[in-house]
Amino acid sequence: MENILQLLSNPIVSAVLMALAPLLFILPYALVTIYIEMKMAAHIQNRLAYMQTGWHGTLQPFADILKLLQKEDIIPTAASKFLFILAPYLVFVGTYSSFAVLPFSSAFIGSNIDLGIFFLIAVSSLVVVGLLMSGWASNNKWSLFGALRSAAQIVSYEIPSALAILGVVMVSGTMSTQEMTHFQDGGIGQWIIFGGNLPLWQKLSLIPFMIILFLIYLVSSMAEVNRTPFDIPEAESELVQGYNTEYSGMKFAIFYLAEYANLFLVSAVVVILFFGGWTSPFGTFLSGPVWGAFWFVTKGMLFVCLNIWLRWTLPRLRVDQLMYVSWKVLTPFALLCVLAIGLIVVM
Amino acid sequence: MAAVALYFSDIYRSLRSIVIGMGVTINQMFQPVVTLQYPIEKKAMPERVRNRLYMNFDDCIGCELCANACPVDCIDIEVMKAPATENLGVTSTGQKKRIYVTKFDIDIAKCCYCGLCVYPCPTECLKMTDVYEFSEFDRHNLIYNFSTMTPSEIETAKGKIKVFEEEQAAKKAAAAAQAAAAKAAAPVPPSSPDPSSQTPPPPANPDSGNAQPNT
Amino acid sequence: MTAQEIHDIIKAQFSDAVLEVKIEGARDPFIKILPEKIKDVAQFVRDHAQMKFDYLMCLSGVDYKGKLGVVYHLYSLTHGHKIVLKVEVSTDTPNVPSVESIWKSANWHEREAFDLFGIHFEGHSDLRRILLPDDWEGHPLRKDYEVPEFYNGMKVPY
Amino acid sequence: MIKTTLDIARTSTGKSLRTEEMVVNMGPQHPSTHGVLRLEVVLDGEIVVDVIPHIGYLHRCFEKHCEHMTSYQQVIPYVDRMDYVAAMTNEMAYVVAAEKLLKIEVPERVHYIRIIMAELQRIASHLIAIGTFGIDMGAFTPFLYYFRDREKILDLFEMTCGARLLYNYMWIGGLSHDLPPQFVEKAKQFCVDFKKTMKEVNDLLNYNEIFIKRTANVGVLPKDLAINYACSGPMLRASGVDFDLRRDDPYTLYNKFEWNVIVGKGEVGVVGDVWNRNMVRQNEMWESVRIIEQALATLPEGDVKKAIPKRIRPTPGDAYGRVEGPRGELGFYIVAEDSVTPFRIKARAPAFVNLSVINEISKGAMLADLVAIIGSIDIVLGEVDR
Repeated sequence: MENILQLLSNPIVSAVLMALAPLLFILPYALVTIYIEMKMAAHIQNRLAYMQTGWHGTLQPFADILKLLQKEDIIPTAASKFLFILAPYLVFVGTYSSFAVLPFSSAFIGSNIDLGIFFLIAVSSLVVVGLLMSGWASNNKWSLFGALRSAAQIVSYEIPSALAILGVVMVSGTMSTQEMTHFQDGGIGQWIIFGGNLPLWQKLSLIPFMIILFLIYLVSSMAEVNRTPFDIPEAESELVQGYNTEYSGMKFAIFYLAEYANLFLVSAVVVILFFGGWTSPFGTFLSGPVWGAFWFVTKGMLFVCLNIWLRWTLPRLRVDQLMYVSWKVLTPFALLCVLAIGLIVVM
Repeated sequence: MAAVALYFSDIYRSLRSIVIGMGVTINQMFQPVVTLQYPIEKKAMPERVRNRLYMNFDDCIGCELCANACPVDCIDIEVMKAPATENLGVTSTGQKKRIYVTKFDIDIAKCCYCGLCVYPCPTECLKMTDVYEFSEFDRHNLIYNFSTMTPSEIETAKGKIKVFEEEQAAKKAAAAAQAAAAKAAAPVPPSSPDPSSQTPPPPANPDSGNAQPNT
Repeated sequence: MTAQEIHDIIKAQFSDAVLEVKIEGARDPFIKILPEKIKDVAQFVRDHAQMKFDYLMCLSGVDYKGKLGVVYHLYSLTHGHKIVLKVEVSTDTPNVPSVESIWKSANWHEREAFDLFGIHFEGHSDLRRILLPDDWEGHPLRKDYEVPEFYNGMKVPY
Repeated sequence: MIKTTLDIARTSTGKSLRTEEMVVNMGPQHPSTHGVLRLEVVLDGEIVVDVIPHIGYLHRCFEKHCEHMTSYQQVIPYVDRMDYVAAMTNEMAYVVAAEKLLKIEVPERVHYIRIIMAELQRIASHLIAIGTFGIDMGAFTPFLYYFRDREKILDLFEMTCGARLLYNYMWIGGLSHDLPPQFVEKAKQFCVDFKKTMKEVNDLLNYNEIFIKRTANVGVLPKDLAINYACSGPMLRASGVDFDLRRDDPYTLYNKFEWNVIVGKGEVGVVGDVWNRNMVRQNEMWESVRIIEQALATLPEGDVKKAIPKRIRPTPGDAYGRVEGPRGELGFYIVAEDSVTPFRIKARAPAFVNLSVINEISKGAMLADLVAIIGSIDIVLGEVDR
């Protein structure tokens, strides 16, 4: 017993354990989200989706994963082998390391650093490197197209999303994600989308800007995770499957997992930035570390569902229109909002 | 100025159409599903459905009209004309059978389900059923043999035909001899028609140059 | 305009190019044109103000057993009348001037006729096989075409 | 001359920046080529410099097969397989040509039923066209809404002739079956239900701003070019040419009904762009529903098999019959000699002719626009390659 405690208090061991904890969340989350996505898509389209494996097909995601695990892992002859193998892991690492700064509850955060949200912006860009790598290493023109498109897209949308985050940071006065959540503690009225816990006149004048910032961040986060209407890097009707055309088996599964993990990541960031993180919407009612985790995941999943809903509703943009939206619509609006918020906060 | 107005109206219309689209999809989400859980639930087939071809061999008179009508040649028939003395029975429609059908194969893998073979059949022995699940692991299993004649029966039939032909030939020879004896100067009658020919009944208007309506 | 009037105009312009005409009793009245003149006639009927055959409905190659033919079905969107032009060439030297420069729709139709009948359209910008593979031998819709036993070393009825 | 980024780079810097164009094979296996079409696309970045279509991957020797038939009737199952999403109109085109060749007059009821079937088939085909076009644009859901309604049409067909896709229903001189008892009622019900779906998809797809941005002003086909390329059907009408064979070269009793020819008006872009092509299809379905409703209301009695000839042996000669298929002018040129076998059948496939214009209208577009253009032409490769 004492040995175990000693082992746990070893900084390296505890760091490893803390690092593995989000994985325990991501894996079941991905399975659930795959299920939800399929079911939502199906019901939107008057279908039922899978019904045969387990009750209403609940075991189907497991079956899918098993299938992917068993599939032959093909590496094209002309591919650059090392980069080809490295790319999916790099994509996943980029996403996964961002989970370090997600405050799941008041008691759990991977790493409560002061520059939390800044770290998140920086690290999640690592995904681009992985995508470029996979596209180039596949030695497939469609993959290369997809990779270049996704690089252009993610880099462009970093700017409005960073500006949106900047606006929130100005309101909350902190970059630490945990601090930011504490800032919003105390019920639905304290959430940053409603102005946080600032004086009333400031809150009221902040609300319209906050809503715009929220929309900007929502749109650019959708672009960052390559979801419809911004899924041009993997637009199956244009680029076959984009950067992951040549991937199969486990490597494809990792891309898939990274995509879903990324989806939750950006939804969680929306929650942290605008919707109070792990705080309960009812103030102190149903609050506490465990309830906190519940609220955090629930709110995150709501935004994941919103993403799914949009995906099965909207057509896809073209690459130049994508750039138009980023540079000519989102960025100017975000800049204006940041300016206005700055003025309001300073006054 | 117009450009600015366009810029803002674009944003407005985009947001509006997104909201409208989401309204449509969320509304559909609560509509009843239209799909069937196929192997468990099955759709009732309408009366005229055309699926697997079925052939009632007892009624076949070996006319080969179906094989001629088939656009993809999936019906393979071999027939032998039976001796006139042989009684092959009658079909359920009352037609007398005169031909041994030694082979009646339908290659259902080739079949295009057009139903053209069904219409010309004089005894209505071919029909398209509502069975649509008949996949096989071996392609050869999709060749359906409908002929009920066993090889030994075919041999017997061949023997009978041979005997009959010989009898006929003998009769002809006898008749010829008789005729020759009766009228030594008279010309020899033409030989008997080829017994193996099995032409289908002649078409209604063989020498018509143009299409003739039914009535 | 009736087919007779169309014929009269063409006849007046190209008296030596009109070989045969069938208007009475034909399902589609046609005018048979001397092959060498077909392009001029086509240009003429397209640009003539009264005819304005601006729409080439169909261009078909036909093998008349020993002779190859090309049939042009023309229609005028302006006037709503139609006419059929036909040319016939010998199988040995199947050269017909291309009408691609007059009606662009002839481009693929002529390629198809070249592909399946071996009719050579002179002046066509891109006369390649269109439906069959580039290495196919022979022109399958000719009546004397025999199905090859081997294609690229593979036995054909496998 | 298309201004590529290469040209821009040259003119702006004055230096010769050497960049290379990329040649990409789009197809034969590609999600948005609607079959086995192969496009050799020369790309400068995302911009299409040249498109070279290669067809023939689905060539099934339709014309050669026809010359080996033992009767004119046997061609009909093959005709079905030419354009497998609009088999009824194919049959209609063939029987119209054959009846012209044989000089057969068919009873009025046959005409009415043929019109109902052809219009239902037009709706079914346009549903696929718009649905798959939506998929090309990234919107998957409208496709399934339209397929849901297409199933109802196929159910009607199955009830009538026993097949869902390849019907062999229209015969030379008549029809293989008369309408089943509940057909009229069910078809009327379908018309009512279908109008609701069309409105929904208009909201969800056709008037969606993203969709409009993707399709308006893209792949513009000018009027004179459309005529010169002999484009037909929605493609021609979207370019502003008011021409519909059903009205302008009536082949059956279409002039008895009240309906409009839909012409592209350039509501959100210019006339002749991708959006107009799609919208002409969408609005044509309304007109088809109108025709069906009228035909169902005034369906005459009669024997549908009365005029079917027992044996078809036309006098030598040739005939070209054409109908307005969902994709455009579908014509069959039949040459007959004194025989029961057709001497030569040439199919004038609308998709074949419409596709030939792709090189002309996709230069200078972006790769994603090329997908939109292919989708808007509404090709069926079975028909292109025959």
